Amino acid sequence: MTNPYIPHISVLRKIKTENAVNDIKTFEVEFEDPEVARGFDYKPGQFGMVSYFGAGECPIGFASSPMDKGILQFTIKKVGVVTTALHNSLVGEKIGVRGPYGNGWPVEEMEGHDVLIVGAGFAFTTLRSLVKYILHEDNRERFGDLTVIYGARNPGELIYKYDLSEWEKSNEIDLILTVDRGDESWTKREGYVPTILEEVSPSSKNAIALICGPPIVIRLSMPILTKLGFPPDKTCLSLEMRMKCGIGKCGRCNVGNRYVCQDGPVFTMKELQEMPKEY
Amino acid sequence: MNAEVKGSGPEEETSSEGRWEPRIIAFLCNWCSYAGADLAGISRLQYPPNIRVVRVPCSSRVSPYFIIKSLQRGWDGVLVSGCHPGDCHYISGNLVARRRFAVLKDMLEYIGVEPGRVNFSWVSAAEGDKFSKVVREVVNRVRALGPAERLVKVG
Amino acid sequence: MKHMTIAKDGIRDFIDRLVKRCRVIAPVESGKILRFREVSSGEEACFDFHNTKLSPKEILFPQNEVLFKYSKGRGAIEAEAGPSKNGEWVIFGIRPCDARGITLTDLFFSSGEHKDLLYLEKRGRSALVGFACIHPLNTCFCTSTGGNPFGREGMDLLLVDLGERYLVEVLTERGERLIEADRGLKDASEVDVDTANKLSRVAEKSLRTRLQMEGLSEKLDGMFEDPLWDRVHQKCVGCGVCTFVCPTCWCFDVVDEETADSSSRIRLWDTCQFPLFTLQGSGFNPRPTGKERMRQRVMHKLNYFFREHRAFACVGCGRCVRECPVNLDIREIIRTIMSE
Amino acid sequence: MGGNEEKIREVAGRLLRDGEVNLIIGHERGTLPLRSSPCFVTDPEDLDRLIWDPTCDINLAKYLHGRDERVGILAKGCDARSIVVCASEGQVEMDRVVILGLPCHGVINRKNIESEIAGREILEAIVTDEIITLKGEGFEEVLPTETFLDDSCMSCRHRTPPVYDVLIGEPLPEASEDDGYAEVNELESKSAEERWDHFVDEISNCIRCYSCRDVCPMCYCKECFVDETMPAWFGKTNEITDTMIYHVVRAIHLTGRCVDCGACSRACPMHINLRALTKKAEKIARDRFNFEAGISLEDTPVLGTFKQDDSEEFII
Repeated sequence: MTNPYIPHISVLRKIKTENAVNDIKTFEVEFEDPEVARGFDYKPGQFGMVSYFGAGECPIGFASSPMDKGILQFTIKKVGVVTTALHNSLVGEKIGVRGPYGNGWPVEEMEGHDVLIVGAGFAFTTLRSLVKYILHEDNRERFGDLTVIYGARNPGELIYKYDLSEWEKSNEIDLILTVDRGDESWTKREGYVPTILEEVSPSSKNAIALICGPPIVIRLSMPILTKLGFPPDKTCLSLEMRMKCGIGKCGRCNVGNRYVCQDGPVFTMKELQEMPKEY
Repeated sequence: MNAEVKGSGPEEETSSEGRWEPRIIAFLCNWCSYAGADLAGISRLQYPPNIRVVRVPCSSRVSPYFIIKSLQRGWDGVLVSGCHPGDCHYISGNLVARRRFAVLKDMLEYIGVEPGRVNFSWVSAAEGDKFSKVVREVVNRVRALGPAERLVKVG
Repeated sequence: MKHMTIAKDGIRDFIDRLVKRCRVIAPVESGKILRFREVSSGEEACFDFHNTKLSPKEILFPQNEVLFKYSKGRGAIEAEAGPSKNGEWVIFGIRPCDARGITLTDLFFSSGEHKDLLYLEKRGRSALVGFACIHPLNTCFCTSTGGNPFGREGMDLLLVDLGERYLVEVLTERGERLIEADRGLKDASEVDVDTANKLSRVAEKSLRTRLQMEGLSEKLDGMFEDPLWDRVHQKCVGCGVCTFVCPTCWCFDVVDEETADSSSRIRLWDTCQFPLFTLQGSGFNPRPTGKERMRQRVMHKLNYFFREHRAFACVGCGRCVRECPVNLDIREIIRTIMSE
Repeated sequence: MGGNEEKIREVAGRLLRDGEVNLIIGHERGTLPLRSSPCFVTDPEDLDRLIWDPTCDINLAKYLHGRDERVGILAKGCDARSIVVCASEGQVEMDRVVILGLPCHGVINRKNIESEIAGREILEAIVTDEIITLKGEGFEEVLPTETFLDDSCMSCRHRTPPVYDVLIGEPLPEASEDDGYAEVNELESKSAEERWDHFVDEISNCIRCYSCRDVCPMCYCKECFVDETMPAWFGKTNEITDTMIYHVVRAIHLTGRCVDCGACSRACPMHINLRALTKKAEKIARDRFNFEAGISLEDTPVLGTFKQDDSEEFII
């Protein structure tokens, strides 16, 4: 019966810059106490509260896949007080992590289905965790075809380039990359994620769609997914809200009577249609 | 950003004879007072070592928040020094600052911060000796007041 | 149900005896208002009041509270939680609406997968000794929210002012333990109990505000986009008075604070009425104006919380009505909603 | 003041019907005794909600910030002066505002009235310029309005708004010679130690609800200095130095801007006398810069400008 607000002390092992503008970095952390590390299991799509002592705490989705034992990664964009303090920190510094919180992507319901993943810009972190989870050899055959459409403003803004190049070679995954505006080195598709989604028009038969990105991408992609025949209860979305406790007590992340930190962050379109438009 | 996050108040320091030594933060305007301080150094003028200098582009760069936060963080005294009216590199920086400091000083003393905690001076680049005299006077004033308690955040 | 009586002029000695065994918290004068503070003797407590400015929520859920301390080098958590004033507490002189507010707060902080142990630990060692409301205020509407001027919910002892004596109703063993072997109390007679019941009925009838709140939550289900919210929020200036004085508001902010001698993560009262409450790092704010924030306060208390716990997060104490600087009256809002 | 209510409704009605304004901001009867509440009228039918009596103690200038409608606003002397200061700081466009000036005898201080009635609950109150009639459980009392006016009104020098478009009612002579600085002078005569103890005692009850900031027409910053996080200048706890600093810095920000309408002290739920600070800020503006806020639209904000001969006796 410990105080739920106390984080586990963790050490920053690796810090990798993910984009050209250098405001997105992936932080790999290791729990100081091996006991905690062993007991810390999470699902793709869940999040943890990351603390930089002196600056505060913020909710960050797990970017690593639960299958890579002993590796815990957060991909963080430099936006506010805590994220800026994290971006200024060095390898070896100690931070705090607590969790896992939230429901995560509906991995069980996805089994036996084809999977369509649509990601845009920086919001690809927990989707990457999901893709790596599905591609892992212990899980792959439990899922049907895996189609991933991922886009960003320009090639420099695509994150996890090392994973993307690997996935492109693999035949276990149909990866479609796009950028709003290419540059001379860019040879692949150009266009907004919703347009490319319409172009590719993946089949919705026995398929589940998972989407995460800035509000504009969501608003434009939803009608397309419906047109492609994805029913609302088979379309999942991860919401982003301001959070301070992560455990449903500080009262700020609610949409209607649902707390995004506890009942979410992943909701199906069907649930979202019944919730007030306040997200 | 991290400097701010790690920023802390002055460490306790006592002089050789174990006497309490006031810690004073001094915001010196780069064009006049900071140069005046340099001149005092070059001319080997002695003045008490109790001040820690923060160089600012102009005395009008010093906002009430700098001064009040310093007091809250435990500095025993604050000195803000700028160019004499008319010398300001930015023409009217010190003139605008003068009003701001007047209001700040009146209000802080009104709520009970002892007069002498917060001090303002004009020191030009050529006034090395005035700078050392000002510092000596401020240090004596603050030493007479003793360690700061009001507005100091503890616990 | 055991009934005792205690002489009115013996109440301060009773507190003196209690103070020897546990920490007594009672309404005391603080500036020009009454607040709950720890008292060292019965003398300090003040008993002639309708209700205190702030409910005793501020004792169990203080305005700022240390969640934990960490080392200066920022590498280790030092203390489990801030130094909690341990020992048994007696919150003396609490009104039935505030006691009911505390039971609702207990319900919230112990619900869900993650319990708030800081609050629950303090609540676990707190006894509530209440005063029944003989003269409810014009702004009180406890009966409309399921409460009562003589409500016993959450109470360990309930004192009813019979004139020169208090009837002491013992409601729990913790209440029993507070008065066991206390010579100051005598057994109550049947007459005393009847007088108290008569007073209870009189008090209940004297409540002027009768709000129809039956079906209010169901009505609010469909009213999220109703134009009423545009009208209702206009006079609200977005300050935090209504939520900070409310016994059933428990939202909080979490910040790190470092002073010369301690670094700690603390939590502070927060309110859905402030713009920062839901402002995101990207600059997007799901509740950008006063309309959404006013709607959130009303919907949470009268719909969202009700759908989860089948009780309103409002005990009808009337503080938000009395203290709002622009006289925005939640009773009017409830009447407007019910009449839509 | 009662006589003017019909005139107010008539003038406001004409402005609305002619389309000169599409919103009237005024006062309406509150739901509690002694209380009024802000009222927003767009439909001429609702005009009879408008009232005007000594309970109309809210500074309506606060509601002009960020409005894009053309507004007709009922303004007492202090409200009008607040509008002038806001306009001189670019927050209100005067061509979108019609000021309905209301000569004012002063508004009541309900906290003083309630403490006079000492614990008995007031169920009904009728307030006129002369008397306050209070009715409650088994008592009825009549109090002279004069003695229970708000402190700000006791020393008011602008009973008639200095700036207005339409004046409703006869201009009132500037009655009071008392400049209202009695309490500030008395505090100034004390030692720093006594003043510090006085303010610590007073401010320690503050619960940081910010109603003083949120009812004040001079506080319109998008992000208040207490809410800043990069850097976070001061803590947001109700620890004594954080709270003292919040109130002191807010008072500093009011120098040469505060018109002493008293709305902050009236709004404070913890009955803190905030006027002791705001009146000092006003006094500094008068003593040091010979400036009175909200008198003319051409004034430039006091701390935004300077004079060569500004006082500098405090500079070493």
